[in-house]
Amino acid sequence: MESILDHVIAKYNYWFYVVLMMIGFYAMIGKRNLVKKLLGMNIFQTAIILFFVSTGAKKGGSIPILDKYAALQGQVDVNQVVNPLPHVLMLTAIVVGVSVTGVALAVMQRIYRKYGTLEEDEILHKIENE
Amino acid sequence: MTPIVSIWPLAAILVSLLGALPIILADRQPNLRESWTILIALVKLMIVASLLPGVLEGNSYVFTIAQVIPGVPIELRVDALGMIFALVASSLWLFTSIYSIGYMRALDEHAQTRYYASFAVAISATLGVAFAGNLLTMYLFYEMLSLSTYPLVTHEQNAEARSSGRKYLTYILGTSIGLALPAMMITYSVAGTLDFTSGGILAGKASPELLALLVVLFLFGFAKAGLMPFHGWLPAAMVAPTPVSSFLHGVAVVKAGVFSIFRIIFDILGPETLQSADLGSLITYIASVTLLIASMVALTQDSLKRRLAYSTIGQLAYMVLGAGMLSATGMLGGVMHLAMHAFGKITLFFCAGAIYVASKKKNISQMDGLGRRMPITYLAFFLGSLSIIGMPPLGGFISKWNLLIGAVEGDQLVLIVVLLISSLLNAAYFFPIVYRGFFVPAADGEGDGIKEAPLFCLIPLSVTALVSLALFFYPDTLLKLARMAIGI
Amino acid sequence: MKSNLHMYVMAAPLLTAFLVNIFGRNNRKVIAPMVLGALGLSSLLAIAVLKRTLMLGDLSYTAGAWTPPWGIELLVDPLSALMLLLISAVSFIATFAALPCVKRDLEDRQHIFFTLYLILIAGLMGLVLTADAFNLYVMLEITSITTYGLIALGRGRAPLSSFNYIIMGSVAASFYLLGVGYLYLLTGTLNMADIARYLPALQGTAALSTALAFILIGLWIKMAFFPLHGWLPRAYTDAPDGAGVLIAPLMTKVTIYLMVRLMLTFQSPTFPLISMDVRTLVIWAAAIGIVCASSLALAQRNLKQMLTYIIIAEVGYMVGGAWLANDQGMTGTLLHIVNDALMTLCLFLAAVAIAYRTGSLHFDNLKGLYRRMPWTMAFFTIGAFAMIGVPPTCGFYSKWYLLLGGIEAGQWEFVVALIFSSLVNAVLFFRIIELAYFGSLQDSEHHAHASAEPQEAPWWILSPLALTAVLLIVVGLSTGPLVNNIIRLMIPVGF
Amino acid sequence: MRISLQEARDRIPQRDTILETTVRLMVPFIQLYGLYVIVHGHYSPGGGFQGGVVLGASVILFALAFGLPASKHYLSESTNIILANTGALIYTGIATLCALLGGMFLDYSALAKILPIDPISWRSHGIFLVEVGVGMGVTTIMVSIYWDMASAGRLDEGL
Repeated sequence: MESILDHVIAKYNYWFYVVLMMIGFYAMIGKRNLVKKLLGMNIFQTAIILFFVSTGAKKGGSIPILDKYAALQGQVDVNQVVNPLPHVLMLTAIVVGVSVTGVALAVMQRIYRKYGTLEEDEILHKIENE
Repeated sequence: MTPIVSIWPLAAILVSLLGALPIILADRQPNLRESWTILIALVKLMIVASLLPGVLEGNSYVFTIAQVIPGVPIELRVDALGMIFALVASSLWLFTSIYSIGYMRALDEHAQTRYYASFAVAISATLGVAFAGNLLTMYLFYEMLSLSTYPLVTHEQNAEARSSGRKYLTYILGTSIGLALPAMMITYSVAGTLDFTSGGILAGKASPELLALLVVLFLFGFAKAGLMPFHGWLPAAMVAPTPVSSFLHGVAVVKAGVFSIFRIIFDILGPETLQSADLGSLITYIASVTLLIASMVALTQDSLKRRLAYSTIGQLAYMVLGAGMLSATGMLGGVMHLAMHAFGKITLFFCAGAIYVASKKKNISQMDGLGRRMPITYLAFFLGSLSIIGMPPLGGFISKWNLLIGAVEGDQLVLIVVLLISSLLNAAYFFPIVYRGFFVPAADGEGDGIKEAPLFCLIPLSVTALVSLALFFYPDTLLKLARMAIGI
Repeated sequence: MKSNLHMYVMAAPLLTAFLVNIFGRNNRKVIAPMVLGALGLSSLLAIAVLKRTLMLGDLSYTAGAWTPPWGIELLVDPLSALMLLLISAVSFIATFAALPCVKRDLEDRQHIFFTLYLILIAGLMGLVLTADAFNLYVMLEITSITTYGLIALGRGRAPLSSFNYIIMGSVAASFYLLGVGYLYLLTGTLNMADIARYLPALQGTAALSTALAFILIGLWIKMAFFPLHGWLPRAYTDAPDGAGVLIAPLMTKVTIYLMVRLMLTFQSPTFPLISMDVRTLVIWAAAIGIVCASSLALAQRNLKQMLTYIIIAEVGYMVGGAWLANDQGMTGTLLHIVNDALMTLCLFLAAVAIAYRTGSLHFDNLKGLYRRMPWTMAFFTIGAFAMIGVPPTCGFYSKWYLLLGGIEAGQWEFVVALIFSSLVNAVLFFRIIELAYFGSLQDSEHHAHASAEPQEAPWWILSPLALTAVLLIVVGLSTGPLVNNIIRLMIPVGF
Repeated sequence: MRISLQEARDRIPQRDTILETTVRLMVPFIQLYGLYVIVHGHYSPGGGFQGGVVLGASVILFALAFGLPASKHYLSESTNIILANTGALIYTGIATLCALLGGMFLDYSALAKILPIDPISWRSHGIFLVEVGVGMGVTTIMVSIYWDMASAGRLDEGL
């Protein structure tokens, strides 16, 4: 029991993302309101982004903005700098996430204008009655 | 056998396939359209006939169309067996075309352009089956034949045609995709090739159990051969116009099925391989059952065309039976019967059509006394039925004789009995028709004003009847081809 | 080998996308020549790329001249060149039909439609070219986002279908991203070839299995592999006609290509990616998927919806074929990607042509179509034969390889499923052919002349349909060269 | 539909002088900051995305205070979309230009053939050019999304 707890505490950040991810996943699958689904999707994506970003982290690492000349002379200790690659990648992923959210919102607006509601059950009910 | 690369086999197939185009384009000019049909049929027959001398000398003509699968190109090869089928099909197509003109015009059928075009495609596919150089190519043309005959079978476009069309496709496509295709795949994965090779490609490669499985899959997979229980499509398909029934369901389609089974037995599985696995009896028993049941069912049919259909099922089983004997004489009889039955049966169908055109009668019970009004038709019918029954002096005798000899040589008592009973049954379901026609007087006032069918109908049926007769006296070429086909 | 050729293939639609939006908003007439010009150019260049890869071998390429594994590598081998050609050719052909449909359905939004349309095409090409796992994610999302937009432009309940697709697509992309994240943690690189180098050392670790599982599930959702297919039928049915002809033939097929590409890259003699248990499981899933999707297709009463279920069944074909993990199965899958794209294109074009004239694709509406639209129905019939797998159309040959693969691997459930699906396809299509051929039997006498006037679809739709139908046969007959010269080259020895 | 600025501003039922004044003071600085982030993107933290978002936020802020029609007076919808496409076009166009000039896609050193600065500097300046394109794109898209959402897709009233 203790060992599992140790495990959790040692990698608490990952557990945190897993919990976050599950919340998002639940909202996406379990909720019947389209806005909540979209929120769930955003939470899900955020969890993954956080996961990625934390993979670049190092204990005691500083920001990866280097002095050009110092870097060229090899005076930079790589261990002192966090890995910037995941951050850069996640920048792209964030943009992708924003785009998806934007499209989803626009689509949702069309749904709302057509059916006057964003509750999935009511929409389906209205479609059936058409 | 020296293979000669030649484009003529392809030309023979393409001439009618491309010929469908001018037929479609001449939609509004019936005379032009039908002239095209006859012209194409003539050209086709000439091309096929021009290949005959070479084949008789022992050559084979080869043409590769496309490389599709390693070791299995789409390839045409003209050999003796294919030549028999091609000759029969292309010469009978000519007669059928002439007959169609008379029949279709006399009945003023609709959508005649579609009819002629589909016919042209169907005959291409038939020749493709005949000239196929390997199993894949044969399967290709076999499927093409199934699909191109669908519009012909359902020509009437009424509810009956629709249900028959459904039945037709269910049986034919269902078996070819569900049984023949897997059998072909298994053969390929075992043998690594699908080329038709005299003596088979599976010798020593397959266990007897696998062979038995393949035999069953192939026999029923090519359901055009009408082996029971996959025969139901044939009587159903009789809703088609009579020229279609006569040519496709007396000659091209059903013979394509039997021909495929011949190819499988002779060139894929191999008679010797089958012999060693003792599978000949399996084939002959399946065939015998079909033979007897079909003949008995034929007795009960009142519709003339349906009776002929069941007769066809029975006769097809004869051919499979011959091949299944796996002895030289038996196989010879089977191959010969393919040609003899074609001429005989097409005569009978032509006559049925002529009777329908002249009197609008479909049922035998209504045909009392018709023979006196239509003597030529009934005479031809008589000759045709003699040939099917297997009586001299008609072609059918030669093939049935060989079948019987084959059974005797093989000491297969059961088969001898089956053959004899079935010949009796044949006679029993044909002679009453002729008898009614000539000797039972028509009811009062019935049949007045009925005279012979138009000349376009009458000439083809007389010619085919005479050919049946001639084949008894001059069977040499055919016999030689058949001997070459089974390799003796 | 340094060459910019394949970049231009992708750049042409991408640049044109923005130009269309800028210039097309005021002058509708420029849209058609611009789109067709760009895609035509792409197709020509793709042919050149294919030729060059066949002569000179793989072309490796790094965007911005950053060397891999740090820079984004784009890799063109004969297979991706073939896919590039397939995408550009299919989209070029589809565009002809899309133009009149969009003109009618989305009169004042044509420029928006074609911007999305072209970006989607560029994204698909990017998917095929990239050799970088993260870049692949970005491309995947570019194609998905544009597809969401295109589908949402449809009528009726399209926005809702699009929204469901957004949710499912995002879950899929997130799963994929998560898997890539795991792989990055394990190997420290994102270049696929580079990842493959580290994999043998990681064999059997739970983390690696998790990573691969996440990636595969992500891709499976995107390709609508059977139990994960829920979003596809409605989304593809409700998409506007102009978008359907592009999305239906290409989206699932390219995703399957990605799965195959990953499998081919990661698989090596020292690292058997496909363990026996998982393999059997996936093939069973594929077989069940094929059977279920085919059966569901039987229940549909709308042509387009029926086709979408057939697409799902075909996905089962290809996933199963790839996981057979033998030469024949893989060949069958790759060949089927090409063939299925063409077959689906042909059938969707025919569906669009029918919808253009009759307004609906409900089965009741198809009665007597052979009389009214003889050419359209003739080409539809060829497409149907290809789907059933009748030789010499191309559908037969890929099915041949798949069946052979199944037989060789001893996975009989897959063989049975394939044959079952062929039979069901025959039933499905002959049901339609029958309807179109017989018309309604009762009133055929009265209306025979009223409806006898042929009302063919416009040339813009009919000619690409004719071309595709011819292609189905041509590709079928050139299966041998295609397999021997391109596909077989790409399957490593001992696969 | 273009309306005069006065008309647009009259549509807002309650005008808040404090809010308007604050926003009027802040917006120029925000925009300046956004531009700064964009033009410094190629050699320090920042760049097109971040700067674009800041620029976009300035317009959104303006729209919040003065009403959506007022913001559309300064940046009409079609201009906005054309700018968005131009931004994307700058990015892809420069990338393609590099390829056409004999380099690789996005290989800015190839641009040395147009303006003979040394290739290393061109790499830096190339990124700058691209960042400008990205900035344009992001700004306009942010604004576009806001307009769309705030007006329920009708693009007139707004929050």
